[in-house]
Amino acid sequence: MEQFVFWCIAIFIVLSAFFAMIMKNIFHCALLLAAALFGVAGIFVYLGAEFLALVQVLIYVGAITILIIFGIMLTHKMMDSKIIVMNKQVVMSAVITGVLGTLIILTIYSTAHWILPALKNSESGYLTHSITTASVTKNKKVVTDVYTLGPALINPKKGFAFAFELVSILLLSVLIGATVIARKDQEG
Amino acid sequence: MFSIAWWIPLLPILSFITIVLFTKKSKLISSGISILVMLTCFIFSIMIFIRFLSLPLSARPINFSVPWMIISSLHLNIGILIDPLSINMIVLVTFISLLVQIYSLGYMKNDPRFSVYFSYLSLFTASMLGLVLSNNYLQLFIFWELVGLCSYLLIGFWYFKPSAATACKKAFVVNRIGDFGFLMGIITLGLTFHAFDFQAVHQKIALGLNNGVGSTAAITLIALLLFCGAVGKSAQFPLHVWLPDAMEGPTPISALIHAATMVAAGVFMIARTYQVFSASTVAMTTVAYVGGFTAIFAATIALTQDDIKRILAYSTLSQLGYMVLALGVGGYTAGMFHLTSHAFFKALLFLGAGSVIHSMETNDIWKMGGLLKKMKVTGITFLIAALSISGIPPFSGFWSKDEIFDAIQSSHVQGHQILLGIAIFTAFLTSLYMFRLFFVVFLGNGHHEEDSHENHAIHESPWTMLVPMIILAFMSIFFGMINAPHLGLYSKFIYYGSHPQKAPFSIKMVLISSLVATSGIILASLFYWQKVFSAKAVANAISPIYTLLKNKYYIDEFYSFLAKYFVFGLAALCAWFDKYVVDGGMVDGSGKLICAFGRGLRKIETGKIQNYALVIFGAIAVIYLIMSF
Amino acid sequence: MIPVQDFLYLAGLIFSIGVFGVLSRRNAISVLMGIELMLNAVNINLLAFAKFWGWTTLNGPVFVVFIITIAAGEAAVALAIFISIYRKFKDINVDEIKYLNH
Amino acid sequence: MSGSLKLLKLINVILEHVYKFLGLTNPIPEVINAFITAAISFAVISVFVMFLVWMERKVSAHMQSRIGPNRVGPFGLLQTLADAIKLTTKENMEPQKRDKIPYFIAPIIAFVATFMGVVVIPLDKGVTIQNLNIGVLYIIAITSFTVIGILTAGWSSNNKFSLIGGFRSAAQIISYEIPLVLSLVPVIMITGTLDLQKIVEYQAHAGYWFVGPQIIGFLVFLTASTAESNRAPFDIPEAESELTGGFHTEYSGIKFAMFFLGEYISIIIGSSVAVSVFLGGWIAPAFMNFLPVPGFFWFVIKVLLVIYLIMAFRWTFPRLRVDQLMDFGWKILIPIAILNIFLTGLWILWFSKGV
Repeated sequence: MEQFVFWCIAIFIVLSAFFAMIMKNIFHCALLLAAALFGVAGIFVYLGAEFLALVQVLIYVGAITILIIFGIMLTHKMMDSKIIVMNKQVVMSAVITGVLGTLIILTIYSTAHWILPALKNSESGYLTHSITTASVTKNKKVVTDVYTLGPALINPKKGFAFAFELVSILLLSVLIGATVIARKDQEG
Repeated sequence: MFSIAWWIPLLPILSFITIVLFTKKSKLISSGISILVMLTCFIFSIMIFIRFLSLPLSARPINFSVPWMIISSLHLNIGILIDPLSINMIVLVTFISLLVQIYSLGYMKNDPRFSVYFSYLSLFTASMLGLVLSNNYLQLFIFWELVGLCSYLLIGFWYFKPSAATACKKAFVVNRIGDFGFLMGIITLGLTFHAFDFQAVHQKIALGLNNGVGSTAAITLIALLLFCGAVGKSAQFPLHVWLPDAMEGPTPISALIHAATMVAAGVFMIARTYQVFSASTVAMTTVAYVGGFTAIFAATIALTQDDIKRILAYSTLSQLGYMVLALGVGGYTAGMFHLTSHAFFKALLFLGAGSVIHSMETNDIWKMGGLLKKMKVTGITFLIAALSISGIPPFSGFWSKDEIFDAIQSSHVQGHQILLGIAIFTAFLTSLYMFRLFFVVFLGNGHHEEDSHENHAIHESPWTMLVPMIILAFMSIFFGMINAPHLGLYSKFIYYGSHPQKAPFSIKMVLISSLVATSGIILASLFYWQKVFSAKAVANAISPIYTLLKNKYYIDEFYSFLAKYFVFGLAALCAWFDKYVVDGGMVDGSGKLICAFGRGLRKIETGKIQNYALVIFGAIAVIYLIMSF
Repeated sequence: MIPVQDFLYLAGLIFSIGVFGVLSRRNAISVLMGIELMLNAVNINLLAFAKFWGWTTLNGPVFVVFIITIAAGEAAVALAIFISIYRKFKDINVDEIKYLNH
Repeated sequence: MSGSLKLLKLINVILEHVYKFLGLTNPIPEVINAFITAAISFAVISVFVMFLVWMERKVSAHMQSRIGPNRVGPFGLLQTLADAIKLTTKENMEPQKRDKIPYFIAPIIAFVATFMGVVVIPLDKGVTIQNLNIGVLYIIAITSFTVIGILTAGWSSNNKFSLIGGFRSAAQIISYEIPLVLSLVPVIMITGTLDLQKIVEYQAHAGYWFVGPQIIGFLVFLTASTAESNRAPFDIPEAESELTGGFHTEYSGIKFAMFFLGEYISIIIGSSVAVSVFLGGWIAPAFMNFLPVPGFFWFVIKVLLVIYLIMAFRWTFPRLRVDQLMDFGWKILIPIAILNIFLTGLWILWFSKGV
């Protein structure tokens, strides 16, 4: 049952994403993208990261998609779906993407048998030592909780405080930069 | 107390900056600053001089040195060396400069670039003082070039005159030839001795001569290269051509730079680096012969010139030849003594000439005549200077020239008898051309018509011009006596080696030189005053020689020829090489090669980001494929 | 329990679709969408591996947080640029905007 | 155990019997359970919305010294029902050049997104349709979907008024989402949880409501949630005088009803969150502790009070201009909310030194 629902969601995501990449009407593409991203949030729930699932919904679906729709509306006329949407290298890129995707799937398939058990068995094994741990916790199920994720983000010793500050500066500069770029030039 | 020596070059530099930046508008303030600074420097120099006399011999010389830059093992310093030689020079330079600046107040009164003129004078004086106070070769060279620059600026002061513009360029270029040798010499010296300080280098030379470290050949090479600089700056024979042309500058400049101070820098440099020269017999001999040749060569040209300043310029050449000759034969004291006394009477001669030019507004001696009546002070001071340069006792020129004769007499240079003959004959020529000038200008009736000078009646110059001349006349009479036999104050002050060395004084030499000088005067009076003989007749009789002399031995023409066919030919060859091989083959060729590559590579630079992304992902796929097998 | 490779297959597929979009779409906004898909695939991978490490480390989720943040910033700047390009060229087709120094 | 909880339990027990009768076993009952719960919630909410519509008309009538609906049923209570029947039976008019699929799904998205927020509202102690430990974030995240519905509606109607309305609405909702979240942050900082149940319990435990210490947060939240649901004075997106009906100009019949329903549900959710977070949720006021009524009752009373307040806004304040609206959100509400967070942080540090 669990797996069935998972694959339903997965197929939903893949189809949405695929049609988002090939549809002619870009507005439909954006809606399909939103659907795909929402589905990914569902996958996050399956992965046990409810908090991140909600963040995904809030930011990707609630913000980025809307931003994209805004962009579409500001740069397109309504209902102009008669244009060519693919460039000249579409066949070539399809081939390359196909090869790449096949290779990825083959790699996963061929390595799954021996690397994944190793991962499973290494919960307390040697592999953990080679990893810089943000915040190791004995309780396996608390990761989605903001109590563990928050300190992991801002803990200056074991966490990612520096990256966190860097990202805040990045966001500030994005805020200012986007405003400056998108503002109409004050001619005169 | 001696540290005030730092201020001696610094003050004129400050005065230069002040005039250029702030007080250019006001003639009064600019000249006032400049003259006051010069007076201060003169007083400082005298103070240093007096204080130095009281120093014990063991405490001399005084050397201030501060590090300038350190390049690995090479320590370059900047500093001040106070020894009798430099004291002699700073007193002389500040004194002449002071007088010339006072004189210029009158002479340049109506010039629109009056302030600029004084700023240049300040800069020149600063450079000259820096030069004579240098304690190492590099600093010497830097100030040497600065002096050259000032000379360029001042010769070309009236740059709107084409002749002045040409003359300053000529002076600059000719000096560069000498300076090239000089710089080569300094570099060779640095490579040989790994030091630039005078004292360090000279000690090493002294040690090297004893231990056989520095080879004689190397020292000879260095000395000859250094001498190139002196040849350029002091206008010795092959590079003398710039000095007569330099007379296009204002006359006080000629007095200060091209008679008394700057041209003496070459002589000073030989004296300063005397340890190098005296370590090489070949170099000394070369110096002596070049000096002797220049002396007689210039004197013969001076006989036939018409331009009052040019006559004086060739006279300067001749006298510089004397000094170099004296140094070449080992007469260190004689050379410097003649330099100093010559500075006084030659400056006086130029100032007198300036005074005459100021009132006559011409340089041609044949347009002058009988000026003694109208310009008594000028005439008498000029006469004093002429007597002094001719070597009539007891004027100072007599003493210094006699010193040189004695030095040649007692030297060990090969063929010093010939040199002595040249020197004595030059002394005769000196008095001949000098009194030719004097008689024509001051006593002859001249060819000018009184009417043509109604507008500016010939008048005596203002007191600002006369006072310096009178002071210099005084010096021309009495300065030589300080080194009279049995007195010898100068010889006790400036000497080379460990103890004063003075050539033996010989009555025979005195008699000969006096006789020669007097006969020159008499001959000149017969030709140009009493008109017993006709100069023209003589000239016609020896027409080829006269023409040769009149045209200055065609040296300028020879140089033009050289420049035209040799230098320009070489330049054309180089230009061809540069144009077709360097530019065409290498520069353009490499460019064309790159362009061709670019044209080829441009095909894959579509500017479409997705093309690039396609290539990137394609490459990833290919690498992936390769890695998986 | 869903095996980890299922998540990886899904992520690989989404990633490939994103790459295809980036490579073949003319419209700049579509290209941006492709990039978002690729980032999401990465997020899934990170979380999948984090889960199958048994949540012994929080590196995965933390990276996901950063990626989402940066994706948001990237989208904002990209759309600002698209809008200003559109004002200039009246077009945001990637293959026609070759020169940005007009 | 309060009455309403018993009611829910009872529903569950009945459902279990039904499943047994049908011969169904796990896990299907969970799914069906979810559907049935949703259906019941939908029914309850719909009735509640009808009541709210009636209430709004009464309130506005009262504020304008009118009588309001009074013909259908007692006090006109059934007026809304009549309107609803009219709406659902109306002919479904659609623009010819609409974008078919988006036009169809837009109201569904808008409605469903809002309706999903109902899931985590704490009606009483332990009584929530599905309690999540990140409930507050859930509500915020889910309701942000509404914007997509609105934008889709505006775009697919192929009408420039709709498009501008959709634009304005989206801009407004996105802008006011920030102060909305920021105003909730101080409470989360104090309680240390995102769970709405726990937030209410914290208030019960502490003995005070957060409206006291967090009065700034409450006011900001109230303003922002009013703007979130496009209510006057923030109803720029559907400013009749400028844009006729805004993004739902081209919608009629049942589709219009869904937008309408969505708007009222968003009011309900906003008020519920305000009540849970700032007004103590199901906790009885201190002076009425003795009354033997379930917490559910107090919750509804408080929600109605807040809704009344929001309705009163509509007839009190003039509508803002679009630039004033944006300025108000970005230049006043957000700085105030950030300042509030900062002060609360200082306050927490002061009272728990060395955390």
